[in-house]
Amino acid sequence: MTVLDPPQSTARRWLGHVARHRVAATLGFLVLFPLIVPYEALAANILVLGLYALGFNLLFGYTGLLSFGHAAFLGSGAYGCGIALVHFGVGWFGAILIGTALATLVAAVIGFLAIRTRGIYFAMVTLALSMCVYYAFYQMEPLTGGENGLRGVNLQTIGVFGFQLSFLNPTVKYYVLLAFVGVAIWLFSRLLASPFGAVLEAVRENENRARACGYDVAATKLVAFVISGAFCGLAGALNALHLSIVPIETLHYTTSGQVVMMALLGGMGTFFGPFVGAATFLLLQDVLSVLTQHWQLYVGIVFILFVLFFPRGIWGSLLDRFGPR
Amino acid sequence: MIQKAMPTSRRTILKTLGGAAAVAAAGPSLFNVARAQAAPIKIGFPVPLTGPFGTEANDQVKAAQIAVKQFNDAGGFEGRMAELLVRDDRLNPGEAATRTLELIEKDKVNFLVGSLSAAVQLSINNVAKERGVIFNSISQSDAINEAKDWSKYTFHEALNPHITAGAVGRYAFSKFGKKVAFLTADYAYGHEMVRGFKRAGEGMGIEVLADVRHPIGASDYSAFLPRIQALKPDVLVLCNFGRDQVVSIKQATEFGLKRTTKLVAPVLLFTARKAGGDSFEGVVGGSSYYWRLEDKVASAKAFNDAFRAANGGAVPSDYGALGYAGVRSVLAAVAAARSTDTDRVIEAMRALKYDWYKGPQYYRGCDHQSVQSVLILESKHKDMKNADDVFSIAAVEEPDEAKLRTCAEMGHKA
Amino acid sequence: MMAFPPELLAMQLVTGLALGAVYVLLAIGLSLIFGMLTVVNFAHGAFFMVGAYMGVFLYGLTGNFLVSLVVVPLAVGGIGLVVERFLVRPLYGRGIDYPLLLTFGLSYVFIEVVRILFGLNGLPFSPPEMLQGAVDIGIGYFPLYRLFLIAATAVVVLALWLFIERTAFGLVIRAGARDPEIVRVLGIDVSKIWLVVFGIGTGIAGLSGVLAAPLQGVAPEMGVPILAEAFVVTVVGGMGSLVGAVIAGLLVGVVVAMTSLFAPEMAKVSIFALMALVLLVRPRGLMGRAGLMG
Amino acid sequence: MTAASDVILATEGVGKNFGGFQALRDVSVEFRRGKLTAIIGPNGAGKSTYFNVLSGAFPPSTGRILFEGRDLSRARPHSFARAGIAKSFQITNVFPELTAQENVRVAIQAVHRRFELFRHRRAFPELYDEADRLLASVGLGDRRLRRARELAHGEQRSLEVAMALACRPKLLLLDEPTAGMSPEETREMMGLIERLAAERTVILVEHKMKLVMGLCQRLIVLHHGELLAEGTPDDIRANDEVRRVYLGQGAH
Repeated sequence: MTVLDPPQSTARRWLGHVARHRVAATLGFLVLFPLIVPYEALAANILVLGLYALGFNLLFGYTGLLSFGHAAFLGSGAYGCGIALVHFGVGWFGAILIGTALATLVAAVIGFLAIRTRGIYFAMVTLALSMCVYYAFYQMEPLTGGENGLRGVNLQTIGVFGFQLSFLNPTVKYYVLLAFVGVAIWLFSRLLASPFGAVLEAVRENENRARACGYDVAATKLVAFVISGAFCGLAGALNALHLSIVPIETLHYTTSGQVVMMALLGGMGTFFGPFVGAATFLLLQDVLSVLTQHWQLYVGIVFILFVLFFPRGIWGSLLDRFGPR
Repeated sequence: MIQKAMPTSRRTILKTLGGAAAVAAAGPSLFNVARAQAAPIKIGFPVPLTGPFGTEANDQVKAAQIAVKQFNDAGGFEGRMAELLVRDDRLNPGEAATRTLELIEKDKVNFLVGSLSAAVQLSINNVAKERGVIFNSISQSDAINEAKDWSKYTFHEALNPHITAGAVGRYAFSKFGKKVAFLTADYAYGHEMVRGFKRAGEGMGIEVLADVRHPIGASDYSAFLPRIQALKPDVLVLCNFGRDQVVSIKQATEFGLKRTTKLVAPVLLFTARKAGGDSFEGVVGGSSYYWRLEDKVASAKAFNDAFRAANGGAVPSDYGALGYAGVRSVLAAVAAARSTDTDRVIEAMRALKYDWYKGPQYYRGCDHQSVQSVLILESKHKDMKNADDVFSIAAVEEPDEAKLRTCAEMGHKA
Repeated sequence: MMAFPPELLAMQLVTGLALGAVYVLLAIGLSLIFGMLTVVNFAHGAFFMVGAYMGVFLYGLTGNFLVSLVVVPLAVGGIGLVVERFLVRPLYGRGIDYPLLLTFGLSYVFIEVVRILFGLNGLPFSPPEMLQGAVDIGIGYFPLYRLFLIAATAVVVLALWLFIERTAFGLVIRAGARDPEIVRVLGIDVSKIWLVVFGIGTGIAGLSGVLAAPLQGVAPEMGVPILAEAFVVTVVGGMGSLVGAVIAGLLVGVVVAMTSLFAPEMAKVSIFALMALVLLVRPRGLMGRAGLMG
Repeated sequence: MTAASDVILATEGVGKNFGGFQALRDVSVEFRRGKLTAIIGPNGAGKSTYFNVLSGAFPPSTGRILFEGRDLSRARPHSFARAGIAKSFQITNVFPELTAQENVRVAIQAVHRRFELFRHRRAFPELYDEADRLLASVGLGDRRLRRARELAHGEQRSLEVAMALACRPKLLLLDEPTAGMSPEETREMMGLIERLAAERTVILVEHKMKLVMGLCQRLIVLHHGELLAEGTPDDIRANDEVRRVYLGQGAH
């Protein structure tokens, strides 16, 4: 199996190492991340939305399905977690599980209905169904707070293995969130490397061929959709704890659009792309909106330039340039 | 027909933002150690600079700057100058929560003033109260004052839907008729306004013909209008806000509703009126402030003059005035308490009796709602002194705690 | 459910058709561009908004609404040509994702440029004097301008239909929509056709902006919510089908109008529910399988 | 009359409608186990439609498909593969971004039906070994770590065959396996088909009649969506109707 590698540039060799130890590399980076970001809350946002983009990328980048409805999973994860905590007094860990489970359930229902449409129609059905979820939560005001959003997802301290940690301390909060994101990243990496990950790529590459090989393409897509929803739901649950509120905007289709943009910006179908995209997107917004009111102008121009000159996204372009072959 | 875009002096804001960025870049700890002696009093000011309420938010910033400048010109507090840290909340509660975390955790602000929408206000409040930071809200919703969300750190400078709707209802139902229809934005703020009107109308024998709920942010209202038109109400109350209000008033006019029906809105925004143009003619509504109040009230004149001087003759909007009052109250409390300690400032704010820009005001003890007058305005398009002279003040309802929802109704014990 | 008099139901129907007219115009442009170029134009709402602002600006200069109606589609279409030639063209053959990101970024730029030029606050705008007021249409008073809107939409749709059915260029468009290869084989420069189609699509978006301005005034954000609705209409009709866009536009307008009467708070979700329903029954929209005009 | 076990695949009165267009009408054929059968016919005869019905891509509008006596008329496409029917396509159909090895390995994995979410695919080395063996058997042993899109056209067709074989099919369906190939590549492919047919049942669709005459044991001739003739190459050569149809077409 060992093929002698041709001599490689330093950058290429370095990227090769990163690709081989992708989980360790991501985690190492994320551990140091708060040091280079202006403030912890933003770092935590990037962490959580990076996980959201990661989950989305399973479907978009690895299975080749463009969904415009992923806000439904981020949102139901956030609301599930928040409602469990606020209205039912569930502990924080249980609330995270409940949020993730709710998102998985919503993903199963939407996936079941949407999976038989294709291409742009698939994107639009997921959009439509996610908007129905939006209105359902919007109307359940006693539980969700309606337009005002859910407040009071407040954790002063959390108990971890008998230790009481202050969740109000931004550094502690970041690393608690990172623990969950870290596990998710590891699971995600295993999933991609598994035989099932190979089927996903096969479906993305050539649906008909995969079917001719004997794979149940519809079932494969559905499973990918549900798993993707579960990752996004976990991101939502963590977001609820991080912000201590759940805005109804979490469920809006603009939140679905945001994740598409993050994935494309970072590089779809690459392991690091979603985090790179989330970080770029959020940092750009954060820094520019302090410097100028017209930050959207610059964000828009950056998007256009990227599409024209770095179409494979930031990480994808780096891989093209220096990546291991 | 076409009005020129409002001349906004963007430079001032950019300067403010630039200043904030410079502070941000310096890093909090470094900054504090180096100049501990003269550490500024920092006020975080998250408002929706971009998005549909950008005009209002810009005005809030400009007016808040005046409060800061006046405080600093008077020597600050024991040599400590006030400083405004403006952040764009983008009208998004998630962004607002993040920005509030930034202001508290990184910039170590002493106080928070700001917000415009109800959801953003609640989000800032939730983050601030957990961390024991005073938040003086200038959003026009008072969900924040209900016991569920309120904390001792929570203050509400603006009017609330109950009190404005009540004042407008008492005025309109007695003057224009008792048969009433509502067109209401379907969210808590809209529902609260309807409740305020109905409460005001109870003793007056009004008959509610319909309460049509429209989705917030609808781009067209024509589909709701034929039914209302067919009912021929004396008064149509539009319980919505911002662009919803501009478009629904415009389209109600277009359908010819004004021939038989008086259009009433609980809150008439100066900015929305200017964006809405002639279609607002004859519409009656409430407001916390209108610049022509200067004809009667000395503090209004003083505030307007300061604003005009700083902004090339422009007059402040209602939201601008709130930004001014919100910041000024906090700074006045610091001066009164002779401290920036949170608990002492809270005590000082609770004890304030103030008249910054519209006559006497004070914060109610149980929920920190600012008790204040309500202006009843009527839109005009004749006899205008200048392009900013868009309303006439039809009546002023003086501050009266009895017109508020009671403390018990808000869920408070006392 | 409440019972309403028949005149009110009829009135609601007419209201729905007027609502649908704007949807039809937007959806035609979207559908044309998608059908020919497989570009999902996320900047369509921004072109709509730019058209509205341009219309208001020109009216302020000339005082003649007709000038706006004629000049704006040409000007916005011109912007469309530039966008296609220099921004979209390099992306052909790379899937739908890239044009999507590009046009999304473009919409940010358009909105922000308008904010810089015309301010953050919206501008008021009313129908021209002769189209103001309401007229009795037998079932009640209805705004004259909305009747004009229905008529104007009918004229645009008819003109476009004649253009595509009766001109040599239209023939090429029809052929190209079915199979771009055929056009290439015929020795016609496909890129020129795509350029023109993008120009026509965005021009119609600009025109619908001018037509919508008197209904709601103008604001930099006005194109954002309507873009989502226009996409719904396009997809319900079947992407790439002009007939589908017309039918779906009117259908969505009427559905919104009827929901507004019977369950007003559901008016906005109703169109998404409709789309979900249509796509679950017909996964490619109402007219998705047929050719461009069929 | 052939024994039931001798028939691997049969269609009974199969028809296929597209909208109003009748692409196939009442086609009843029995395919014999272990034989190499070709489906031929002029352009528009319905060959491709018939192939797609046999491979499960299109469900028939009327009639039944029986595979080893089992009715697959209403089965979903991937069940055909699971039952043991493998196919290659008329246009090259591989996973372009995956390596040749991974292309074949994925195909093998489908047979093993491992629904493993969290174990590494390298934990199943036997699949890699089998993939390498298959690649070697179609002459791609030294190209296995290349991405499929980097392979030459003929190599891609060979890769497809390897993928079809990976399913360990009882029946192999090939749709115009030599389409677009150079004469050299065509010769190699015919040789490969001959070797494959020695071990299993093969049905192929072919446009060029000359190619299959020497190769096949049985021929099915379609014309205008109907079965025109059936038999050994000699039978077909002697059939007047077939001659008329093909001569009417000209060239072949």
